[in-house]
Amino acid sequence: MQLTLEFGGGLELLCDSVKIHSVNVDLPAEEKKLTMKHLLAWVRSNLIKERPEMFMKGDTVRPGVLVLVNDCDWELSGQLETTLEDKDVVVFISTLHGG
Amino acid sequence: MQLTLEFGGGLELLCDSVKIHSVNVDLPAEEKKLTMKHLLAWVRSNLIKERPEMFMKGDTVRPGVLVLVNDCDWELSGQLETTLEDKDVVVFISTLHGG
Amino acid sequence: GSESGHDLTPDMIYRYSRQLLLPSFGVQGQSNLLKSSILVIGAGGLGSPALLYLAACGVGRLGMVDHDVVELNNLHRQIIHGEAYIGRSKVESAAAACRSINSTIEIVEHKEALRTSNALEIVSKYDIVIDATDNAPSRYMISDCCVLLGKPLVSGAALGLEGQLAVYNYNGGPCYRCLFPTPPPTTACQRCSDSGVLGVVPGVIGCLQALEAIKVASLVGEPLSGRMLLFDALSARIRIVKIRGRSSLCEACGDNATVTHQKFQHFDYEKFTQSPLSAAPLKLKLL
Amino acid sequence: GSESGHDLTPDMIYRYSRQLLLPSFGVQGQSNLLKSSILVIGAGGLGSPALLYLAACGVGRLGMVDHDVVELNNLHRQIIHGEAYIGRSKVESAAAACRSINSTIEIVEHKEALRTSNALEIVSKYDIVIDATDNAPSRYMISDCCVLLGKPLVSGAALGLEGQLAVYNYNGGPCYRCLFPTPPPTTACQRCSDSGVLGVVPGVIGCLQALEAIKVASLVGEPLSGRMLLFDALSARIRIVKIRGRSSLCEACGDNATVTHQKFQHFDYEKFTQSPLSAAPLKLKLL
Ligand SMILES: [Zn+2]
Ligand SMILES: [Zn+2]
Repeated sequence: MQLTLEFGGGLELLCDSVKIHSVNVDLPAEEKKLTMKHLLAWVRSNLIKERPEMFMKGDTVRPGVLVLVNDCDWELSGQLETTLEDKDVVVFISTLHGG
Repeated sequence: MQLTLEFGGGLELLCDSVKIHSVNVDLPAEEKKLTMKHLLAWVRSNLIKERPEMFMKGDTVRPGVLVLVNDCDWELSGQLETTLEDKDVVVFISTLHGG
Repeated sequence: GSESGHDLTPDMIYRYSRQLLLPSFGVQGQSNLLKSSILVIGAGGLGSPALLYLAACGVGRLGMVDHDVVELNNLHRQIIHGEAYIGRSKVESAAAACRSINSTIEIVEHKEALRTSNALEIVSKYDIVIDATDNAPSRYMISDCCVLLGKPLVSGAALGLEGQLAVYNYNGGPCYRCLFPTPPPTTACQRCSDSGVLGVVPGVIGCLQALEAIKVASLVGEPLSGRMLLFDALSARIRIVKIRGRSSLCEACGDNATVTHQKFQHFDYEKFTQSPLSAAPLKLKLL
Repeated sequence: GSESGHDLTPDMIYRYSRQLLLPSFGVQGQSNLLKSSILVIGAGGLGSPALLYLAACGVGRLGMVDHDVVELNNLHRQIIHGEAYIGRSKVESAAAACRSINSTIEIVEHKEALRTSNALEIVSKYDIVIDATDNAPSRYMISDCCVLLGKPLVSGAALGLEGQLAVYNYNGGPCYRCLFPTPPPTTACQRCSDSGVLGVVPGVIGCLQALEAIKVASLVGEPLSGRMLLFDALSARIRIVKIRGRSSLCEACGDNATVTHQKFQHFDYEKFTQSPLSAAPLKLKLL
């Protein structure tokens, strides 16, 4: 499944400072759909190069990270249970405090 | 065919000051596709309430109006010959000179 | 005068004429603005453009809070301050700049740090709050204070080459804690003073904060509530995304909220976020 | 000094420290900026924030062109000017403001209207041009001049509650005439002075113009070339759209371009656009 993953607010530093990743993620064995839960595990294994604790806590993202699926907060689509479709755009962004 | 039409840069004044129009445009009789040429004629008949010369000149838009189909200049998709698809977003925007 | 249906003096009509001419703003929008009061917390990178535009456009009463003094390394982004004010209070400097562009509005100087002990009293005097601070504990404290007092909050942030903007606690929308119930780990909370920022990035966000506050104050347009603006200066990309609504489980604004006036005044936001309200001095080692 | 690999003095290192700290900007970006020269045409609504941020961030030489004087009805949006400068030259006022925030850069005052007779000479002295004017003939004249001299052009516009932004004539991208080969009818060319503008709207666009100029000057990031930003303040919506590339048929930059240095100096842009270079006085009838 073709997905665009974007990292911002400093999270790109965890993946070689690259903000936009065009990726191909296979469906997990014996599953019919790809969920955010699976994608997070995939991102942690395949894209995060350092300090994974700055990206995840337990099986979800760490506090202060917003997850957007097609420009919409994943809280509105079921968080970890959100089902992804081909060509979806998923954004992971860390909230900023500077001024 | 379901389309979203947006007017900006003052062009909304020609359609009752409404910027965003969700419309249903039927395919022209004996045609298999809807082109921008057809849509312009449809807009002129159905949405433009006053001063049509501020929107069109001849069979195209007047000078100073940008046309964007799905956030892309229609010059890149064939101008009047651009074929529209269901759920496309077409923006008509007048260039501004103020400062 | 009252016989003409508005309260604008001839001087005001002349000064604000370009705004009065706007059909979607006009006399009503300007009158609302002149009757409103806005508090800007932080007279730094975000506060500089926000304060200048709010003073210029005719907000009736404009308050500013900051305890810092102007330093040379602020000037690359804090355009409200000039070299002549280095070493002097940021609030004094900002107030002088605002008065020089509009002597007809009321400008209120709060030369102190915003703390749980004074926040309720200061914020209660204004209709709308702009969070232009630079640290996590202030952001939680200001949001909680705005929820307690029912004030709309225009929150902006900028760091490096990115910026973020949202309007909280407005018209049934979420508060800052609805979005971020748990503070991020300390290591994720970088400040401009530690990590750097391109000067014009807070400039863009600060202008947009002024705009959102003007919309709320004048009752014109659709404020950025339930939405968030994400700005990436490097690639010139801006996303406006839909965020969650008010959470019934929110500690501050939910059905069983635990934040009360009483608790607020004794809450330790530095401990809660494990992060200080004031920045440590910069150690810049260049080559 | 040269042994440390950069040309920054200790004062500069301190002043620009927050920009030097940025990995994607850093010493190289700041050095490029300090060596660059930028011309801002128009010290009004767009020029105000653009000039302040360009002066603050450390552009080496900053030029400004305007022949107008400051009026009270400018002050709601032209935040670089104070009440004390009413009746005086906008360029003098803007230059004083820029010097007060950064006395270490070179500031050049061009207290005259930009015309075909002086444009080539003035523009040739700068690396990058910002169009912060308010009328159609100036926009065509400035674009043609930039094409003739090979200068990147950061073009912004604001009216009412909307704004637009693009970088022209940059890196093989289109010029203003590629997009708008034929001027619009006069009735479509409204100015802020006729139609009004909410003060902070040119504020947002002017900041973004400064940002794009900084990116071009410092060789950092992707400038907004071949793209256009469309800003709708009322609904808080921003679109960044893809626009056409350079047109081979363009009169200014195409394969058989007809605009030459010689022709430019005698071209009548007011006649071409059927619109004057200077605004007529406002007739405001309120109620
Ligand atoms: Zn809440
Ligand atoms: Zn061209």
